[in-house]
Parts: sequence; C-alpha cells; structure tokens
Amino acid sequence: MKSVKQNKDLGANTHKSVRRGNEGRISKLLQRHKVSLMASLWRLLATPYTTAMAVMVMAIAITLAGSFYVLVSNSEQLVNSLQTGKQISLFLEGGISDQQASKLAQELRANELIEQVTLITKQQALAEFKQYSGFGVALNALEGNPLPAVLQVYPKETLTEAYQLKQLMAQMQNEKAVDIAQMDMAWVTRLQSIIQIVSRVVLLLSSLLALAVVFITGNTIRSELQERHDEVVVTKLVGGTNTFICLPFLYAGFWYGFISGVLAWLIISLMLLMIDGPLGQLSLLYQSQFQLHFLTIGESALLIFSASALGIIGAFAVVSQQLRLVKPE
Amino acid sequence: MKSVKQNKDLGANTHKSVRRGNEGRISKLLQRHKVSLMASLWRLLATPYTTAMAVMVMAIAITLAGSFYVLVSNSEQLVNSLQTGKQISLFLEGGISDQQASKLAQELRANELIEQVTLITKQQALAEFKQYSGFGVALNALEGNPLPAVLQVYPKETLTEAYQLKQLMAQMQNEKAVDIAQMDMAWVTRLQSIIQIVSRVVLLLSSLLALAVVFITGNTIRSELQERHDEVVVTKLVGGTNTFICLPFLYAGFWYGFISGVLAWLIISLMLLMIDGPLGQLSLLYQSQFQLHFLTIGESALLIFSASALGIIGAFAVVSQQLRLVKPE
Amino acid sequence: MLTFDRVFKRYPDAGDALSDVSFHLDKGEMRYLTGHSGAGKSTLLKLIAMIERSSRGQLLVDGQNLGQMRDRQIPFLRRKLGLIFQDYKLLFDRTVFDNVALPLLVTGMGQYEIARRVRAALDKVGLLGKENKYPLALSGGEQQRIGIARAVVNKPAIILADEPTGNLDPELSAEIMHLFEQFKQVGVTVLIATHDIELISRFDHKILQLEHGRLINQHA
Amino acid sequence: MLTFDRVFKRYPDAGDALSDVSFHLDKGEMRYLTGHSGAGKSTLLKLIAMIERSSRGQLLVDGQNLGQMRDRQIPFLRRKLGLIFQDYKLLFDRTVFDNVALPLLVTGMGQYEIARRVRAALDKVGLLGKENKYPLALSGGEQQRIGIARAVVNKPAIILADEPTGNLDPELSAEIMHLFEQFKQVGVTVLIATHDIELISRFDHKILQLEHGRLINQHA
Ligand SMILES: Nc1ncnc2c1ncn2[C@@H]1O[C@H](COP(=O)(O)OP(=O)(O)OP(=O)(O)O)[C@@H](O)[C@H]1O
Ligand SMILES: Nc1ncnc2c1ncn2[C@@H]1O[C@H](COP(=O)(O)OP(=O)(O)OP(=O)(O)O)[C@@H](O)[C@H]1O
Ligand SMILES: [Mg+2]
Ligand SMILES: [Mg+2]
Repeated sequence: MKSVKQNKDLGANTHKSVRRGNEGRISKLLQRHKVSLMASLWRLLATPYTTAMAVMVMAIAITLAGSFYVLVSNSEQLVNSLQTGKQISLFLEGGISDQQASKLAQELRANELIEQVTLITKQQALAEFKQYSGFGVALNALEGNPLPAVLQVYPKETLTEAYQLKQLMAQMQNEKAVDIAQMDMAWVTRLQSIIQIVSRVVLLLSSLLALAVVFITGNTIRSELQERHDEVVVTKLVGGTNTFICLPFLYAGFWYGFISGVLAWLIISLMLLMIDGPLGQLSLLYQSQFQLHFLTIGESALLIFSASALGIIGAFAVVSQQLRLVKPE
Repeated sequence: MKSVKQNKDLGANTHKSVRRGNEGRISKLLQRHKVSLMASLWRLLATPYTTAMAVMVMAIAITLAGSFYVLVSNSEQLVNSLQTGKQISLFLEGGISDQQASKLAQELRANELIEQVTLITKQQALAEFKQYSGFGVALNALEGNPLPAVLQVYPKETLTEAYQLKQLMAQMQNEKAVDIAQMDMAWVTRLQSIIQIVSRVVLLLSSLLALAVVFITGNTIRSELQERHDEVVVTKLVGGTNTFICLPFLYAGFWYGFISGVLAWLIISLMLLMIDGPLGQLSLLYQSQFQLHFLTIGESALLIFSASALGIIGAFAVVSQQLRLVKPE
Repeated sequence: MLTFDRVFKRYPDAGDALSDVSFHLDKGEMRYLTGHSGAGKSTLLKLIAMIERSSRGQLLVDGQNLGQMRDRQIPFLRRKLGLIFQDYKLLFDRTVFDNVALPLLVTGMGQYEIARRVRAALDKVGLLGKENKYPLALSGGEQQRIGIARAVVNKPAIILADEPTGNLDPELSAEIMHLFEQFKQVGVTVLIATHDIELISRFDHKILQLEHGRLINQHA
Repeated sequence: MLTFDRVFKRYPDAGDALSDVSFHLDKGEMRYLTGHSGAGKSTLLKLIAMIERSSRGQLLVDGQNLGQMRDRQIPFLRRKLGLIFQDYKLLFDRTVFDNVALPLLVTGMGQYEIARRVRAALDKVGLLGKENKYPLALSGGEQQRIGIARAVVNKPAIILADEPTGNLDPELSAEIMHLFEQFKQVGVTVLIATHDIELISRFDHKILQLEHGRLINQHA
C-alpha cells in the first residue's frame, strides 16, 4: 500500500516537472483552491457549536423564504382546485340512522343535477374527528356518538350558475332528514384575496430574509476574522497578498451558505412530506384535485445556489471592508 | 462643576473611612457589582453587530414563545365569543336593490325569532372587500359592482335548539330575494379542536424555544470567552478567583436575556397593536364580543424575568464548563 | 520560603523537563537561575506558581505543600507571588495602568489605593508618563517593564522573574536589578532566570544552574 | 540596497520616534543597530518593511522608493525581506513546521520544495526534532529560534533582526550570529537591532547608534 502511494506521488511529481507550461500552472492553481476549500470546511467543523449556530440561524431564514415560496405556489394551486369543487354538505338530523341516510343518498343520486353523493356515516364521522382533532383515544370515553351523518353532494359540472346551485340547496334543505345544508363558496373568494395579500407580503419578507442571510454570514465571518486577527497580521508580514488572505474567508462564506441551503432544502422537503399525507386525505375528503407541489430539481438547485451566493456575498462584503482596517498596510 | 465633583468624591471617601464595618463592606461589594454590571453592558455595546445578532436571534425565539402564549390565550377567548354568535348570512340576489334589501331587513326584524338584522349594502360590501382584500384602488377599474348585498341575521338568544335555527334558515332561504342562506357552525367546532391541538404543540414548542435561548446565550458567551481567553489566563495568573472571572460573563448572559426579553415584549405588543385595529373591525362585522387580550403587567414582567434567567443559565452552563478547560489551573 | 525536594516534571511526549531538582531558598534570599535554552528554567518557575504541576517530588512555598493544594486555594498562593513572564503576558486591549492594576483589582482593593500603588510601581520602572497608553504603542523594552511593574505592585513575598532584562539595555537592566535588590532588603525572596552573563557578573548572587533539567552546580 | 535619507517618523500623541535619520547599507553589508530602550530601533526596522510609514524623508529598498509604493506592491517587497520580530509573532495554533512554512506558502510554492526548505531552516537553528510541536510547548529560546528560521527560510535579500538573541544563551547566540554571517557571505544585507553588548564585542561589525530617535554615532 505504501509503495503504491509513493509511486503515485512520484508520478505526480514527474508529471509536474515534465509539463511546466501554463496548463500545469492552472492545474496547480485548481489543486490549491481545492485544498483551501476543504481546509475551510474542516476549520468550520473544528468549531462545531459556533458553526452550528450560524448555520441554524441561516437555515431558518432560508427555510422561511423557501417555505413562503412553496406556500404561495401551493396555495395558488389549492385555490384553483377549490374553485372547481363546489360541494354541498348535508348534515343530517341526529335521529337519522345510517340506513336512512344511505337511502337518502340513493334518492339524491337519482337527481339529474347531481354528479355524485358520498355518505359519511356517524361512525366514519367520529373516526375522522378522532383522527383530525388529535383527541384520539380520549374520545372513546364518550357515551354514544354525538356526531351527525353527513352527505356530501357534488353537483354536475354543468351547474355553473349560482341560482341553480341555490335552488338545489334549498330543495335539499327541505328534506326532513337534513339538519343543515351548507355550501362553502364565500370563504373561497375570501381565501383567494387573502392569499393575494399574503403572497405580496411574502415576497417582501423573502428579500428581507435574503438580506438577513448576507448579514448573518457577514457577522460570522467578522468574528472569525477577529479571532484570526493574528494570523492575518503575520501572513501580511511574511508577504501574503490580500487575495491569499481573503480566499479562506470567502470559502467559509460559501460553506455557510451551502450547508444552510442544503439544510433548508431538507427541512422544507421534510415539512412537505409530513404535510403531504394528511393533506392528501383532506383533499380526498373534499374531493379536490389538489396535489402538493414539491420543489423541482431546478428549484432545489436554485435554492442551494442562491444560499451559497448569499454566503459568499456576505463574506466578501465584510472581508473587503475589514481587511482595510487591519494594520499594517 | 469640577469642584462639586471633587467634593462628592471626597464625601464618599470620608463616608467609607468612617464606617468600615460589615455594612461598609457590603455596600462596597454592591457598588462593585453595580460597576461590573454596567461594564459588561458597555462591553456588549462595544461589539454592536455581534450583540445585535445574538439579541435578534434570542428575541425572535422569545417572541415566538410569547406570541404562542398570546395566540392560545386569545384563540380560546375568540372561540368562546364565536360560540355565542350564531349568525346567518343571507347573500341576496344580484338584481336586488338596496331599497329592496332594506325592506326585506325591515320585514325580518318583525320576526319574533330574530334579535337583529344588519344590512350590508352592495357599496358597503365593495368597500369592505376593497379594504380587506388589499386590492384597493385596483378595484376602481371594475365596471359595476359584482358583489351582492348581504343581510346578517342574529337569531334571538333563546333560539338554542338546532332545529329551530334550521327552520328559521329554511324559511329565509325561501325568500325570493335570497340567493344563499348560510350559517357557519361546523367550522367553529372544527376550529375548536384545531386550537386544542395547536395549543398543545405550542406548549412543546415554547419549551424548545426556551432551550434555544439558553443555547444561543451559551454559544455567544462561549465565543466571547474564547475571544477573551488571554484575559482569563492573565487574570488567573495574577491571582483572580474563578468567581471574579465568571461574574462578567454571567452579567453578559443577564444582559443578553434582558435586552432580548424587552425587545420581544416590544415586538409582541407592537404586533398586537397592529392586529387590534383590523381585528376590532372584524369583530364588529361579526358582531362578536371578542376583545384582544394584551400582555398584563404581571405577564410582561414574567416574560422579561424568564428571558433574563434563561440568559444567566446559558452563560453559567458554558462558563462553568469552559473555565475548567482553561490552563493553567 | 521555597523548598524543592526531588522534584520531577515530565511533559507528555516531551520527556523530563526537570529531573530530581532539590534546593532551598530562605526568606530574603536572591538567586539566579541559569542554563541553556530549553534547560527547564521557565518550567521550574511555573511549578512554583502552580502554572504546571510537578510529576513527582515535594514542593513547599511559604510553608504550604503545593501537592496538597486545592484548586480553590491557588489564586491566594499566586497573590503572594510576583511573576514576570518571559513573554510578558500583557493584555493589549487595556492601558498600561489597567494592566498593572490587575493584581490589585482581583483582591477587591479600593480605587484610590490602587491608583496610588500603580503609580508607585510604574515610577520604579520609569514608565510613569505612559500609564494611559496601550502596550502595542510601546517599545519592546517598555512592554517588558510593564510586566515588571505588574509583578511588584502587590508587594509580593516572592518574586519570580523569567528573563526580565532580555529586551532592556544595560543601563535599564542595572536599574531593574537594583529594584530587585531593594525588595530583597525588605525580606522578599527573589529568583531570576536569565542568560545575561554580563548582568550576573555585575550583580553578584548565588546561582542555580540547570542542564537538561538537572541542577548541576550550586555555588556563590 | 538600503538608503535612509533624512527620514522622520512621528507617532500620533507620542512625539518623534525617529528624527532626521540618514544612512546607507550596501549589498552584503552587516550592521548592528543599538540604543537605549525606546530609542527607535524597532521603529526604524518597521519603516523598512512598511509596517509603519515614514512621516518625512526618502527611503529606498533595493532601488524602490517606499514613499511611492502602492499597497498592492507591499507583499512583494516583504517577500524580499527576512523579518525577525522582538515579540516573535508566531501563530500558536500552528505547528513549528507550519509557522516556518508560511512565507513559502504565500508564494504558492509546491509542498515538496516547502518541506525541503523548512527542514533546512529548522536545522540551521537547531530545532529539527521539534517541527510537529506547537510553539506553546516550547521554551522561550526555542520560540525565538522559530522566528529566526521563518525569517531565513525564503532566502531573503535583506535580513532585519529585532533583538534576535534576547532569550538565547551565549552559545546559541553565537551560533545564530554565525548563521547571519553566512548569509552576509552570500550577499545578504543584515541589520540587527540589539542590546547585547557581549555579542557586539565578540562579533565585530559596524554600529548604527540611536538616541531618542537620532543617529548619534556611525563607527566601526
Ligand atoms: N507545555 C509544554 N509542553 C511540552 N513540552 C514543553 C512545554 N513547555 C516546555 N517544554 C519543553 O521543556 C523543555 C524545558 O522548557 P523551559 O521553557 O523550561 O526551558 P527554559 O530553560 O526556560 O528555556 P529558554 O531559556 O529557552 O526559555 C524544553 O525542551 C521545552 O521544549
Ligand atoms: N505604535 C506606536 N504608537 C505610538 N508610539 C509608539 C508606537 N510604537 C513605538 N512607539 C514609541 O516610539 C518610541 C520608540 O519605540 P521603538 O519600539 O522603536 O523603541 P526601541 O528602540 O525598539 O526600544 P526597545 O529596545 O525597548 O525595543 C518609544 O517611545 C515608543 O513608546
Ligand atoms: Mg524559558
Ligand atoms: Mg524594540
């Protein structure tokens, strides 16, 4: 093993001495950059707490910005899917049995204005409530089942005029078995306008958060620069150029941004995954075509790239300003 | 001016030399603590960026925890107020004029089951929509007014049984002028259960956030300790006790916590103030008795006190652990 | 006042810095500690101040056995010592005054008394005009004298000086030696690690000579 | 190689550290720079390396006028110099090897060449076995020798040594002086600020003597 490594080293050496042209110089430069890049990474990992804190704060900022983006892009889709899903819920009287409810559903299905009717029995309603309310087992203590059966009525797509829907609803409301007939349309329009406002606020917030990332990286680099003040001074004294001194800090900025970006991506994806299940069930319940929009590869790359770029920008801003303050030179 | 100050100094001196008992020693000790306390504050202010970053992060954490508390305490109150406000909205047909709507309202008021009827004219509806949708002037471009007039019907408090409400609603639904009659009760129950879940999650999150505050202070103090490593070593070498060395850092922890706490209190109060206006209008609209719950003096004091305590705890944890690692001793 | 009894000091991965060192210094005695670079002079002084702990052997300072000393007692041991470090160990973010005041500050002394004593100490090393400067704005020799002033400001019972005149011109070196002799007159025990042959020949005191961690010579 | 022409240096709030200094050193010349503590020796050396800038007068180094030098050119001036600092200026979080390698690293030299040269330099100051230690684990004199090795590792055209033997025993001091004389032999200009009278008398070179910032004496 050792002799192999030695051979390799020797090979590299010969290689270098054979071609000492421009190409060799460039590959040497690249090699040096690669070494510095990894060196800055190790340096970050050598102070795990400080790095963790900076990265955490930055990841939160990026996650917020990313979540906002996802939220807006999803809510637009959601609202669109809601608009097509005009549905009427019929809450049945408490005394109505599942058989009676089923019969009513059958009758309604015969109506030519109605596309489909779904029955949610009292048991199903209770099960759903248990699941979504989070009370779970606690509800087992309940005597009886206080929840009514529900019929979800989906009118035909051709029924687009409001008065037609109104007529249908009034008609069903008059059924003896029906307690309350409810059609939620108003809140969809409200939701739409709210989402419009939110999305504009969110854009503003995202720019602020990008600024925050620059600021946080900058500040982290600033305190690192202070910690390594002696190193900077001595390096200057033995003839190190500003570029030589700056590079490690820019690399550090890159790493802060990159790691935070990857972390933010992970958090966002995890959150989406966690939401996806319940949301899917909810969509099913509401018979909606809504599909959660995950980050595409392009969007993911953009997220991580932007984070890295913001990190470098923050580092550059601070280093170029602070280095001028360091005496000598 | 100068002579006055000198006199004062001399006075203090005489005072000290007269009473050199236990009392004098304690007052001297208190004096020294006061001096150190202010000295740590100046030290924090001497590195404004780093301090600002730590304080900002901590303030965010505390604000979140505080907001959660406010959210829970308010939403409980909100839900309670909602439960008493069973109201039926009658969305009128597009062709109905305000006069006709007003007449209908008059008729309904005559109904003995109805406590009160409020008319929202098409103009009012549009104005409201402009205000709450955030589109503002953009809507001026609209031709005509697509919004319907709305009658808000408040049934008598005596009308508690669901079937009575149902009858009332069906009756109104049959009015020719009424497009949609809607009674929102189901979503109140849903809201209630959601709030229950949220409040439990929120408690968990708040403890996590308290931990975060301890962690952030600790980490800030850790890097300060590293920066002042030489000072710690030299102080030890000239015979400084651990207490002497620790105190400034504990004070720093206190200040971080205290400043963040005050900042968080300000942010929360500001947010509440900002929400209070629109929410008040909304409450009025929904005829709800909901009143936004601000932080009481006791709660405010508790918030700031907890923040300070968490800061000191974080500082203490780090200093007592790190000081053992410093050589010599 | 100061007793070494078969003391050893081994640094991890660096072998024995001190081997089998035994000697005794009385109250008011003054000695040189000499030896080549890396002989163990600084190590010996560090053991006395408990900056390092001996690996073996017994070490008594002012009657206290350092081997049995608790961590909590160390600060109070150090307050009896006046330490002059080879690398000065100044705080560059504090003024000359604050640097010299530090040993008094940690004892909780009042500020008027501190100011009086600090000025007296700075006067003795010829730096009275520079009390509000920062160490970086001073020459090497001036910095070294701050360290000396800090060591004597608390009127220690023992002065341990590590190469105190390495950056001082012959004239100033002589003044500092006179200062140490004044302290010796009032009963302070003084131990000076130095390479300065010229100094040793001008101011005659007993010598402890180290070679590779061993005491090889104890003559007048 | 090195020309001072009526150079002044004034520090803010500290008066003139150098007044009207003029002298010239040829290639391969070796001089002592002496004077009391605070005379301005370190300041003079700092001006040559552009660590400080002169307030007035002209300063030529290797034909370059420092007054007209751009900030971007300073690193390349410093690469021609071998600087030994009074306070060593070592990096305590790097090994001896890495400390000495720094002047070569900044030039982008390959690692094999760096290793070869660093070992040669450490050998010259007698620290070859200690290359993987950290400076804090070394004695004062050993640390000083790291600084000397770092100054000569890049084969400078001019060596500026500020009190290079303050913490070395007479034997080692002589060795270091021999090292400087070897460099002088191959055409390196050497300027040594020192208080060490014994050294000056043993190794005879011309002296530049400063007193309160003025050159008072230029004799053999
Ligand atoms: N902290 C340490 N860890 C490991 N080895 C050390 C440490 N301190 C000193 N040494 C080693 O112990 C030996 C004695 O060091 P010491 O500092 O006592 O020498 P010294 O006599 O003071 O030398 P000088 O005159 O050069 O200051 C040296 O070889 C040194 O490398
Ligand atoms: N950065 C600075 N700012 C202000 N004054 C300074 C600064 N550096 C040095 N001085 C002052 O300039 C004078 C000359 O200092 P310099 O360091 O050149 O002396 P030196 O001859 O090297 O003395 P030593 O032998 O003690 O090292 C001293 O009085 C010193 O206080
Ligand atoms: Mg030593
Ligand atoms: Mg000097």
